[in-house]
Amino acid sequence: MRGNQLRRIGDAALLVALVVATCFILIRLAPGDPFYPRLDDPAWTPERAATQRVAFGYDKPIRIQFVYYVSRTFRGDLGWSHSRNQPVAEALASALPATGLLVVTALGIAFAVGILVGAWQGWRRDSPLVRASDRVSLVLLSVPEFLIAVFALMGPALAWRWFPTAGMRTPYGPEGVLGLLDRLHHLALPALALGLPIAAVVARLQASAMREVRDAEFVRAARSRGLLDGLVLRRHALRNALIPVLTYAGLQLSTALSGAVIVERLFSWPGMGRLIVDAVGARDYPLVAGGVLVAALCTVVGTMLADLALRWATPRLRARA
Amino acid sequence: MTVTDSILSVRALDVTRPRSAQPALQGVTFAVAPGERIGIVGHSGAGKSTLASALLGLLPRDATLDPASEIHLGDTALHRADAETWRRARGARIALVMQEPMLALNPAMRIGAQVAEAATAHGIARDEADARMLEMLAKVGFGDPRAAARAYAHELSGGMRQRALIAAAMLMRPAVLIADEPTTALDPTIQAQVLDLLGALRDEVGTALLLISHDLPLVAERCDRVLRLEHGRLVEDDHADRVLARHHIRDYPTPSSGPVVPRAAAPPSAVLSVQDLVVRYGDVEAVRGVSFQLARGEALGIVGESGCGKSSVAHAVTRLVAVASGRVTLTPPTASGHAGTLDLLALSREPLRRARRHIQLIPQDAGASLTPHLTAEALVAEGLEVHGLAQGATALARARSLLAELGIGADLARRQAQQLSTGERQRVAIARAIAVEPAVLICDEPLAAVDEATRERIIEALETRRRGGIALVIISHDLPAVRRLAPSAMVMYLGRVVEHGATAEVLVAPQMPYAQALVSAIPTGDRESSRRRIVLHGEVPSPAAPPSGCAFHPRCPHPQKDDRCSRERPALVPIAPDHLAACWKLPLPPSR
Amino acid sequence: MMRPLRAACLVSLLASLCASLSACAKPDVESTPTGGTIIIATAGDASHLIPTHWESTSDRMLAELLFDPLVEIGPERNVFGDAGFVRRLASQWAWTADSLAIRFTLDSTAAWHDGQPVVARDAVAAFRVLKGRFNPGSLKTEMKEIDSVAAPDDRTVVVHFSRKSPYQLYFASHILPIPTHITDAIADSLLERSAWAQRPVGSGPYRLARREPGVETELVAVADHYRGRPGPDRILFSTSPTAESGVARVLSGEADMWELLAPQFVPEAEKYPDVRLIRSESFGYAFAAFNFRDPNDSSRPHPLLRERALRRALTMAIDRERNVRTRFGSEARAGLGPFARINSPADSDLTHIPYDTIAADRVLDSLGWTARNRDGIRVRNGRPLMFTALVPEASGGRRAMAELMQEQFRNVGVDLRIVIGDDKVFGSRLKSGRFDLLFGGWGTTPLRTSIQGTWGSRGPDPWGAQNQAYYANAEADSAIARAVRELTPAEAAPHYRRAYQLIIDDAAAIWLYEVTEAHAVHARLLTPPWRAEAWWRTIPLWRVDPAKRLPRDAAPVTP
Amino acid sequence: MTDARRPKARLALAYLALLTLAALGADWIAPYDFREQLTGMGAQAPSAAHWLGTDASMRDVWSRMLYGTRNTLGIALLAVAVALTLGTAIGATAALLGGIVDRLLSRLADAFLAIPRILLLLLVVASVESVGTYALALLLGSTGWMGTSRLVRSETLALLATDHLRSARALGVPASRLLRRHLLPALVPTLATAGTIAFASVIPLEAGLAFLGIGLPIPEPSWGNIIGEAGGLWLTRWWLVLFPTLAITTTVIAANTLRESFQTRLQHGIHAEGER
Repeated sequence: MRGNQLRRIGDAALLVALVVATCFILIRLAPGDPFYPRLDDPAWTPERAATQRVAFGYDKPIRIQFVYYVSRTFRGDLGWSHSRNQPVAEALASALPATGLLVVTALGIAFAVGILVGAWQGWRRDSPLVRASDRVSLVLLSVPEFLIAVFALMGPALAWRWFPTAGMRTPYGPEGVLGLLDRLHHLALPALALGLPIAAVVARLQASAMREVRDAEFVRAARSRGLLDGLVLRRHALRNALIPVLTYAGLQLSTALSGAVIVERLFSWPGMGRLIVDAVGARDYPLVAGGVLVAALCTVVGTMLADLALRWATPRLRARA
Repeated sequence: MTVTDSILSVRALDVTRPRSAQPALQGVTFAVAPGERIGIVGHSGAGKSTLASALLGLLPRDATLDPASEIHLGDTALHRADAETWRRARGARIALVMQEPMLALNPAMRIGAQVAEAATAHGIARDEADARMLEMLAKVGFGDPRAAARAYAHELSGGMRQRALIAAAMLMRPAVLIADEPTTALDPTIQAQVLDLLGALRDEVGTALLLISHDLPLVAERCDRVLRLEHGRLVEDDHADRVLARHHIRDYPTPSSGPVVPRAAAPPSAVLSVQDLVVRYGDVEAVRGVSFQLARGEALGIVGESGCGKSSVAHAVTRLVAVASGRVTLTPPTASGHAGTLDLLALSREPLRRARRHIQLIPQDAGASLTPHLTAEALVAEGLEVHGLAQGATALARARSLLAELGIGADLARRQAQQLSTGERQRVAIARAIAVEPAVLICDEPLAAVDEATRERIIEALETRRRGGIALVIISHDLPAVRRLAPSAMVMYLGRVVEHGATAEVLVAPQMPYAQALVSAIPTGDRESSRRRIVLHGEVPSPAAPPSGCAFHPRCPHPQKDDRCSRERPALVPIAPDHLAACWKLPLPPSR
Repeated sequence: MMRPLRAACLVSLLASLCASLSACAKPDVESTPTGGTIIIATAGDASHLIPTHWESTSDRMLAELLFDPLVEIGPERNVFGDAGFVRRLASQWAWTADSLAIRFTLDSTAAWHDGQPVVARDAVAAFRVLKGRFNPGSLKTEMKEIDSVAAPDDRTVVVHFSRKSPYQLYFASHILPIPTHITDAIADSLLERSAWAQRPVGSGPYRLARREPGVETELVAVADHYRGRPGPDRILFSTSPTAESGVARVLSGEADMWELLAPQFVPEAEKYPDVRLIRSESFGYAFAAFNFRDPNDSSRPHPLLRERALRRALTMAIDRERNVRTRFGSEARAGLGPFARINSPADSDLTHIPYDTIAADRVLDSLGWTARNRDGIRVRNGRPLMFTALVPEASGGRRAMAELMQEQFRNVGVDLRIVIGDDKVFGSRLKSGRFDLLFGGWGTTPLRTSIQGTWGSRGPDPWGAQNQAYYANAEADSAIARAVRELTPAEAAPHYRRAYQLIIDDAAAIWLYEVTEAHAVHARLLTPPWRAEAWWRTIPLWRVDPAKRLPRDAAPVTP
Repeated sequence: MTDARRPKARLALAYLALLTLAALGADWIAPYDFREQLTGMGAQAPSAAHWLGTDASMRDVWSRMLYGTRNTLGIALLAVAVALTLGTAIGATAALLGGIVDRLLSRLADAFLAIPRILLLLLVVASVESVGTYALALLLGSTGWMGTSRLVRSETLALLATDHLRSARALGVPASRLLRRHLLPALVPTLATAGTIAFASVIPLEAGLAFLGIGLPIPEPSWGNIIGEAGGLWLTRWWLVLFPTLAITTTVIAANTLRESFQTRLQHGIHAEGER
């Protein structure tokens, strides 16, 4: 048992090490550095570029840079962001809560809606309503997510003015309870745009798991004991049908973060996705590397949480831990 | 018997399944008196399980009950009842025990909760239900009911799971209990325990028992009346003895009654020799020092319950699992007649691959041993090709003729394995193994899950090969089959051989108490013999932590066992010519 | 990823003064302060806030709201002498007798946001940092003209110039003093990352209240500013990651202004009665410059494009008017030459190479490009007539032009391969000269002398410093040299005109377009006449229409 | 491969076949060349002359959609091929070699999975000079192998543990033949599933990248870059967004339908692994 845990910790450490290395290698795939002259911007002279190059250590051989990068990263120092002129850690710390709120809400919506709808679909099987909702979820999971965000922005936000188009709150808006409502109002659209496609995937997964569990022997056994239908559903079917969904849940943090890159851009949400895309644009490598690393670590943690949830739902796995 | 006397009466029960041409059940009519024990037998697909489902109102979605059918449970006309009436009857007045206890228990829910809900579903308060649940768990044989209530299904053994399901079914003291193949998935010694438990509970509560099984002797032993279904129709409804009498000789050979293959005089040299074989999986020692020798044309049966290490022996000898220690030598006959001995465990990859030609395995669940996307003939021809015995069309032709011998026609031979039935696949697997003409053929449960006709064909084919000089190892818990095929036999318990000798001795008059219990656990259909049955208590211990001394001592029914049994391990010693056994209390007087 | 023409056009040499402020011309808008909160949606965020380190227009905008200069250029955008210049930190100025220095007297009421008075040393320090090693180089040209800055006493700043020039005051206007009572404790090399640089104490009409880099920056009015309290109480600069979202914010009323509306948004924005579009001419122009050097070896001339006839033929193949119309409708005009109309309205009657595909075909035939390959591309000696265009990803307009031109070139049998490069790719190819056609854009300033660097032959600084395509014409050089030396606009004009005509006739580039800038401003804002070169300078004069106040206008200002 | 009795799967196959025909026949079907610029102000709404309108450079959108089908499908198929090859190689290697190699490769796949894919692509794209058609397909493929490798690894492990491989080994079948005859063909349904998953994810991803400004060289059209070239035009020029969206969505629906049909056939628990 202890060996197993050690192994798991070792795996996690190896994973983090690989993420760190991958970030560096991907960013530095091509030679060069972020400091180069720009045609449109006479402010960026070759002299300036040279100074910056030295200041940020890009004049060193790439191997040395890698060593610096790794040792600094493990000391928790993510470097200085030249595009924002602030420490990378600070930039990330200010963006992380916003992304956390968005992604957690979106995943909350996705799993709540997905599990409820999917469980209902799987339990009810063939009714026109089930078939219709199944079509809707198929379409939702097939439309590119960025287009869902675009349509959400065009319709409900801009054309009908139901929702604000940007930011996390109304600047200088109300405080207290009204302030909370205002934040929810801002959160609703991006979270839905991000969450609904995932909800569709979850619903389909849940529905098929439910259809399988519905025919399971132990469900029949429960019925043979004279249990009410609702109880059979809740107590016996749902929990076991959750297992494939939970298996899948760990990966969804990565999907949601991926989606957040575009949703945050469109809705001016001050989060990580937007930060990283801006940083890629500015070739702010320390910021990109830090952002990707944090995103990847979030995914790793998310996967672990999903794993714990899976253990909760599957006593057999718990025993093996 | 009239309807009013009966607790359950069924009239003209018709169930149709629109997707299949034939009705699942047709005009089934019978009645059950209170407390009566009724056996329902028939081949798979005869409609036994559909009948059980229909009686519980749990027919699968694609099946429909004909409106003219009648099901009366006491004075309730269930066929006219609404869903709520059905629900109230289920679990309270008519209950079900299903075949696969692992599948029938919710893996994510504690045992206690699942048992207790049989009561809460019928309006019993939580506390009361829990009390009843604990009481019932104790009654079905859980030593510590509270601990059992907290357990999950995967933490229990198969027998205990089935006991838990029985507890749930009997909790409301139903008038009718339907047990659908309740012991098919269990080991023989556990089977007897569970059936005894069912019988005892029935006697106590007065529940009518509907025992569904494919095993006529088993049903005949335990029931008053037997109903036999064929293609959805009730074809026989008679006293158990009379039904058994009509079918006994032809279909159901028993260990003590069937023919026994005589043993040839000890041959001079062994083809296969196994010495002190040990196999470990992690901490578990699955095989703990097994030795045997096998000569040309000889056959050895290995019997024992699941987990005793029989399959591990097969896999170790064929080097499909790593061997911890021991020695396995193979002396294949060569063209010149001279025997070159191969140290199987020392062979490197390529020599081993070539040596495999001489030692072939028909694995357990032979159906799964065929690569699904390849055709039957290709699979059989493959062995010929990779060992250079024949190529291309020649190989295919030989494969086809071999398959034909086993009753697989040219049509079937061209099908992919996944398109064949279980029995057909079983035969293809056998053809595949014998095609390369091995010196040794190891069959792991060759007769599991095949119908009568196939069974005969397989036995015949194996018998022919043996007579042709192949040495056979038959691993099975089908004792009658072993008796027919193998002149010598070996009983294993927890990784060790406990009795070994001529089949006529070992499987007819076993000496070691475990072997005795094992042999006696096989249903014969004879109610008298069932009274003499040795029913073991307790579960098979985990191979990871076998008991000290004689591993069997905690379950041993022998009246004279002493603490030597728990301290020292008895060696396998000769107790008679050509008969070895491992027991401190031997030689013993013959048990019968 | 950004920095399109817009960013460029206001860059560096751009200096302009907000004349109107306290001293001079009366603003159109009544100056009764109504306070209020103005939200300005911007495309990019500043990376630096201090005036010695700005790199982009966003930086500069904030720096100039937080810090005051000594003097500022007036709305007439005159750069010669001191006509129209207005007072800021300096209440008066005078040239020394030798015309090589200007003596400024500081306004005695000028103070830093922390209450300390602004002193002469503050200007000396600013100049030292600007000129010093850690100067980003933004103001290289201007600072090169300044020899030294001295502070004979606390109230007097003397700026010494290295040579005589008509633009001395304009150069000096780029010095924005920094608070030495704070910065003296910080080494120049650490200034950029200092706490002060993150939360500057300045001398301008606004001070920094809150900042979240990359997201938003809140400025609040300095109530006791020496030039008087500015109009709006609070300005929130809020960065939008995409133009779409920024525009959407203004159209939905969540923001009061989107600084620069791309032409494709104009029709949509016009549908919203609450949104006012303010048009102004751009200081930038876009061009497709022919590379005069071999892309593979910049020490050799370009094997094909050195031929003037070929360049002219290629120019003739392009219907510039149509391209501009297709892409921009009426939101842009075809380019005139190496300058922006706003600086030289009188130069619009230059002679241009006409759009004439027949003539182009004829010339190409005559140059020996007669054979065609399977794709219809002209071939000479087995070599297809193929060019690579280098286009910056960030500029949708230039990208569109490249695409339109690709097809027009194909019609005369020329294969144009387009390489869309992001900043790094674009920058590195630019540096190494790896392109045939450079889709560039220059931002110009009221000072027209930058043409020395952009189209002058490569030579001693500033000649040809930014001439990435290596255009060289001695005749044009000498015309430019004369223009730069003249002391009045009227005397300089004919020389500039001559230089422009020479460059156009040479087909140094295909002059693409000049956009009409559209600024989307909410109708609730009342603004004085727009300052095209630096619109933010009038912010202290903006007012919120009292009838259209919003809850945010009344929200208390955080201290 | 697919179950012919499933009408949905058949419909999906038919639709994909139709698209393929449209892609191959674009030269004959399209009324205009994909780069042909017509005279007039750019971006006209759909009309009788231009069924799907024109784009900013005054090109016929219907024609560009047809040629775009060719590019989009081509890129997607190529990317899928790359992802499947890489994924199969890595997954099968991990499963076959086991031990430390398995651990390393599995963690590598996890590491790639942990980085949101769009960021992964942005990172790579940011460091190369320009992206051509093949490079784009290669990139999309090389960032999409993880799902396949996981599937192949677990399926191979499952297959290695099956009785039929064990018994083929017991028969004395040499390793190469084992791989060729018994293992790889058995992976086909897994690969079909993985392929449809990859296909269904690559098409929207290509569009997403085009939306972020990373895409095919000008003037090559793809569904994604028709939307991308609408660049900020979506407020007014709906036809440049709507029609490619419809094409993308219907194609992905078809792919998802096929995948579900494959998955039903493939009994093993491949749920998850990201439907997109």
